[in-house]
Amino acid sequence: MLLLDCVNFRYPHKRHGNELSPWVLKDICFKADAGEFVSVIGPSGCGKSTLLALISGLLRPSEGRVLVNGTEVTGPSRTRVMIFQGHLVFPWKSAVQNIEFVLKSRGIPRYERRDMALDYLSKVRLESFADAYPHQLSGGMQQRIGIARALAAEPEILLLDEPFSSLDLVTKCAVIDELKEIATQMRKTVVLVTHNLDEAFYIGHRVHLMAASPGRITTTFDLTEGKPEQLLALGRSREFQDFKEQVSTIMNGHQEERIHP
Amino acid sequence: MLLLDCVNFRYPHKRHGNELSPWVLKDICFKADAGEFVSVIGPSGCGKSTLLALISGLLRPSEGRVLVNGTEVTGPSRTRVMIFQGHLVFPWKSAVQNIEFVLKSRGIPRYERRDMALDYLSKVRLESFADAYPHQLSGGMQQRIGIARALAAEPEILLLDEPFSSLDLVTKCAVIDELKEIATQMRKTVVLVTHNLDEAFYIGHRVHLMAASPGRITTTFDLTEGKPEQLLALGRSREFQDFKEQVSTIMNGHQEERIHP
Amino acid sequence: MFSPFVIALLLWGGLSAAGKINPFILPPPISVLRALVEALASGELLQGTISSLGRVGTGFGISLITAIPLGVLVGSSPGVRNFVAPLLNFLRPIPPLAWIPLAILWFGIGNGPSYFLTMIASFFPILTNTITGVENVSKQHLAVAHCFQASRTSILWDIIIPSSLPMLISGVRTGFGFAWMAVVAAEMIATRSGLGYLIYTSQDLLKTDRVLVGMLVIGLIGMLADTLLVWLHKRLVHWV
Amino acid sequence: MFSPFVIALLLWGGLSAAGKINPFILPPPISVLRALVEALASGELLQGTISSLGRVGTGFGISLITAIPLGVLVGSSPGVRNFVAPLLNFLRPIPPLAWIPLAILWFGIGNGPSYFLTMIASFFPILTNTITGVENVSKQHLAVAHCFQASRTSILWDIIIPSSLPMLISGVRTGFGFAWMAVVAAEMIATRSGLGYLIYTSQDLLKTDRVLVGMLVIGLIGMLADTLLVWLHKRLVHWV
Amino acid sequence: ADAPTTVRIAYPQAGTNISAQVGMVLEKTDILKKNGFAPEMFAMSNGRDMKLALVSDKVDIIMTSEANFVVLLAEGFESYGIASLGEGGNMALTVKTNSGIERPDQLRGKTVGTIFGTSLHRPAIEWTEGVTGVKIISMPNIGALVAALESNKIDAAMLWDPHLTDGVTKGSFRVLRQEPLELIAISSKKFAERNPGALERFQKGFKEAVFYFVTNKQQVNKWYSEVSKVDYKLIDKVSRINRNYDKKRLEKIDIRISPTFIDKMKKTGAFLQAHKITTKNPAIESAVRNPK
Ligand SMILES: Nc1ncnc2c1ncn2[C@@H]1O[C@H](COP(=O)(O)OP(=O)(O)OP(=O)(O)O)[C@@H](O)[C@H]1O
Ligand SMILES: Nc1ncnc2c1ncn2[C@@H]1O[C@H](COP(=O)(O)OP(=O)(O)OP(=O)(O)O)[C@@H](O)[C@H]1O
Ligand SMILES: [Mg+2]
Ligand SMILES: [Mg+2]
Repeated sequence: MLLLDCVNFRYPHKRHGNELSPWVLKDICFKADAGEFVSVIGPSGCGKSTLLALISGLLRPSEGRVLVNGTEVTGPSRTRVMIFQGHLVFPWKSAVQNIEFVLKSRGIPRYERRDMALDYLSKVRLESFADAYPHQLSGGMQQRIGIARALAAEPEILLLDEPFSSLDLVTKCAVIDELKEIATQMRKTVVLVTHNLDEAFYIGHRVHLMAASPGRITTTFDLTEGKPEQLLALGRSREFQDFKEQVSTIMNGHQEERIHP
Repeated sequence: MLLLDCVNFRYPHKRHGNELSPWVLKDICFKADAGEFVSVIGPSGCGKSTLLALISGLLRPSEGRVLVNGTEVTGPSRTRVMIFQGHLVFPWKSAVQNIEFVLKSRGIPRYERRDMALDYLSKVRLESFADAYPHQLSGGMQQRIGIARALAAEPEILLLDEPFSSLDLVTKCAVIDELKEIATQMRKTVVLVTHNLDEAFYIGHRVHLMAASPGRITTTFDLTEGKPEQLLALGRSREFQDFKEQVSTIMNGHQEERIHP
Repeated sequence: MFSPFVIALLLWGGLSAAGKINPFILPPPISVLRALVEALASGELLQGTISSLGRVGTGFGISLITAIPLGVLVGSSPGVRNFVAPLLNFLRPIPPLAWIPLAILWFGIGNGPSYFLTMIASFFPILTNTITGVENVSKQHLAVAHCFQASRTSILWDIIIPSSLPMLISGVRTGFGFAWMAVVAAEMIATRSGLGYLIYTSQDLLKTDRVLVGMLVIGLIGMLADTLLVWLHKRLVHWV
Repeated sequence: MFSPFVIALLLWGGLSAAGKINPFILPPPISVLRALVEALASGELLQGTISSLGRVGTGFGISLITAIPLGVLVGSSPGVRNFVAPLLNFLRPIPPLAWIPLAILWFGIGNGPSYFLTMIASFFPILTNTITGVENVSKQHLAVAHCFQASRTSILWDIIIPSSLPMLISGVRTGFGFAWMAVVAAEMIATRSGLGYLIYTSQDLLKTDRVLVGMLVIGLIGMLADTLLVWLHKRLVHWV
Repeated sequence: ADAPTTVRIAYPQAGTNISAQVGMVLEKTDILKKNGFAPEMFAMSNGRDMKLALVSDKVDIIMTSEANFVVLLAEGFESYGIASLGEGGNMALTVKTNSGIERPDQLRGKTVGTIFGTSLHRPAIEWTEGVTGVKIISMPNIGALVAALESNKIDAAMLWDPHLTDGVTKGSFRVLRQEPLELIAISSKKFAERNPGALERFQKGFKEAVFYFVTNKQQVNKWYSEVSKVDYKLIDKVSRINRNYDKKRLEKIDIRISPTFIDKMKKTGAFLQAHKITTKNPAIESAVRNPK
């Protein structure tokens, strides 16, 4: 179980003298059980990636705590793994080597790695590009390596930072369904950051809407009902239309608030 | 006027001996007048980014020609400018310096640059982060620097490679409206590559749908009618629903075709 | 911060006192200190340091203003590389000693050969690193610059130099070290001042304490210069 | 590809024939050729090359296996850096000549000091570049590795080494050049073979043609090694 | 009066007695000026660089030890021996005081250090000729030689003054065999041809300089001591071996290259050739231009 207990965060200042940097996240509290999927949406720069970095342990909260199954997160762990915004695949490793790297960390013996890695690549439909290097691949393909790499870690908590932003609809649907299936079967907790309301709605059991400066959660939607079976069918869902309109009204409100506080 | 005259393209092979690399683009023909907006959609890896690189002049067609106002494109030019997938802002330059770099290329004198650059940054709502370096900014903020940078070149043809993929709905709407206004006023040609059907539909006068292996245009939608005034209102548009369903049917068809040819 | 020095000093002092170190080869710290005080008092050390600094500074300065532009040129143009690289690779390992006759012929005796030899010594690390740095500039960033039709000078100053800065500074650090190494060989040729002069004459005259004084000052200058360059690196390459 | 050599050769030959070059300093190509043939025929050149190769190879090899690990350690741990960097920066500019007595004390006479001096000369370029390379590994890629809880060895081999490879190889190229430079100083110590020995004895005896033969062979070996390293670089760093 | 003749003179700045002092006299007094010269003095470090400067025509006259003259002639550089400075001290085959070795022939199977290419080269080989298994090795400089001897890496070393006398006085080294090191002034033939009559004038001035030196010993030795940091008393002690050191009158100063000196150089020439160190055994006698 993942629990954020009133987390505040500011980046340590580097350059502007002793003036303190502003709060990037303020009073973030939420929890997610095993098997639960949480979506996070919010304006660009509101602190979503920072939030995921806090959960992953790559950053430590300035105040408050991040707890996983009751113990405080003090550093990164393979049980909480991230799909990074901007992919961050290793350019010196081929697609399959990028995955093998993770398998090695998991202690999988060398001779098993390639086959396993190919298996993960096939989940994102990249098996035929296994030996291509990232610079020979398209943006979406690189992003899919990032997805396969995270899956290969077999984490308990999957942190997804805009993981489908460079994927076309069809590929995305396939990858999302794959992901949902794995996560549901293994009772993984998923935290998804996205700008795409379709994705947020379709995947999240709960959707947190954030506002910026400081980054905070303003509204939470509970969405356990009224979901279509397919992402593509979302357009016909009444609930989704409601959700969408609510979200845009609130976000526009935040926006106004910033301009005329 | 932009004209692609039966363009074929393959990447020069580097590593696999003398075996020829596969065709990435095959028989690409289309044209766009000044002031016209063209959207390109298609599966990940089908060659959309490659297509834009060909138009920009960063790549040269293996066969066929790219013509702008009747003269062949033989290299990059400030009149055809790209917003790159993956942003590619210069990490060693602050937001405003990234823009100033382009202004310098345009020959704007030094003392005018900062003010002009701030102006472009304000179009993407980043004026308050002018002196921040990319590594201090969020993904969406970096993407917006990329957009401002392209606008600063004041090109005739704007090539946009998934330019809004990391932006939230509200920011995106604002930026798109800004962009549309500038482009319409100055009669710029816009070629937009995106995976987001909303964007493709809302912006494009025409939408080209591509298929992969080899990358080719399979369907073209003409969309000069039935567009709502606002991106957010798209959900209520009958035409958009039709478009969306058509696209997914066709794309699914392509997909099937690849699996059972 | 200076603990390895403290350890070395204690070891040296202790072993010397115990008579375990031959004073001809490594005199005890106290006699080095005495030699240092004497050399300081007579003004000889200060003057020697200034002379050597002048020679190293000139040679190293010439290196900087020739190796960096040449490196950028070679690194960014395969044509130039294919033309000059073999020659440069040929010249790189030629030892300073082998250059001495040509240095005398071309630059006479006096400071000329010193400038030349310190220059030669610092030239290649700077050159090699600059070339590698320039060759490794991100192709994608270059594509962006071309897309915006940036001028050649702008590409140089706004893309190539900042991208290759870490490598460049690393080369400069190594180069500066080698310029000091070379100054001893250089100051054998018809000079009568400088730390190199101090070292090799003292060695010839078996004044090992004075040799160590010279080494000490050279080491300190090297450390100082390096601190400066590291600081510069931190200032200039703040984005990583 | 070899055109600068051709130009240099023509210039040299032409000026020599016209009597414009002092033959004691730069004898005409033909006498260098004659000296080369003689040195080849007597077997002296081959044997000298082998001796020097052995010395340079050993010293340079020791450098490689010490400087790279040390560089990685210093570059990745600020604690280690703060501890050893001052000492390293202090030692970097100390000239080989100043090391000679200590080299004799520690390594006796024979090949020991040669290994030590060629090692010292190639150590610092490799070290400095390795440190800089490691320090400049992308923080983001490291974050990814930490996120996946990669082991320290995996981070080393899968992230740090590939990322810093261009800088590392650049340092190795410079270091190899300097190892050859140092071999002349090194072969003054109690050896009677080697290209350095050939150069400095011939220089004392004003046999400049033989000096040039030595330089030629050293230059060629340097070129060859560099070609190899560039090829290696291209093979290993294929992703940029 | 005629314009003064420019003459460029190189002398060893430290490490070689007599040459250094006479060089400093030439530099600091107006003796050469009075003889119609405009001198430029270059204090250089070793014989190799002085030879290089001479053959590059950067200097006209060098003051060095006999072996360098032989090498210059052997390699065909046209030059004249124009004056002898007399003995610059001794060179000696030495061992550590506590070594059991008493005579050179006990060096069987031992290692002897010298410096190839200098005047220490020939005696090292000559004095151990016939000793079986003796190994002669070269070192870069005296500092290295002493370091090797002191740390017992070699069994014997060729040393010259002032370290020789210094070490013997201090009780560190013991001499097995020694002979004086003789110093010579060499002029390039070019200089002589460019300036007819200049050699004679130079020789006259040179003699006066030696005289100045030996009659102002204290002052000159102090100059040298300041530059070299060698103890003044040691310099005086080592210099005493020089034949001119106690002369009181100018006419008694002897700067002629004596037949014995010529013989010694001939021997060196033959020796170097015999050991394939040089290719030619040069004609020494015809290259000597003694003062009239
Ligand atoms: N430098 C390269 N060398 C070889 N092949 C390449 C290179 N760059 C791209 N490709 C190949 O060309 C094809 C098209 O790539 P491109 O980047 O144009 O796709 P895309 O349509 O933009 O995809 P995405 O939506 O994922 O960005 C891909 O299959 C890719 O593997
Ligand atoms: N290393 C850093 N140092 C200082 N400030 C930073 C740093 N990284 C991010 N920030 C700031 O923190 C805020 C939140 O950044 P974050 O990347 O978490 O946003 P985000 O919600 O992920 O945005 P996006 O949707 O654009 O990716 C931004 O205002 C950004 O300027
Ligand atoms: Mg983000
Ligand atoms: Mg693309």
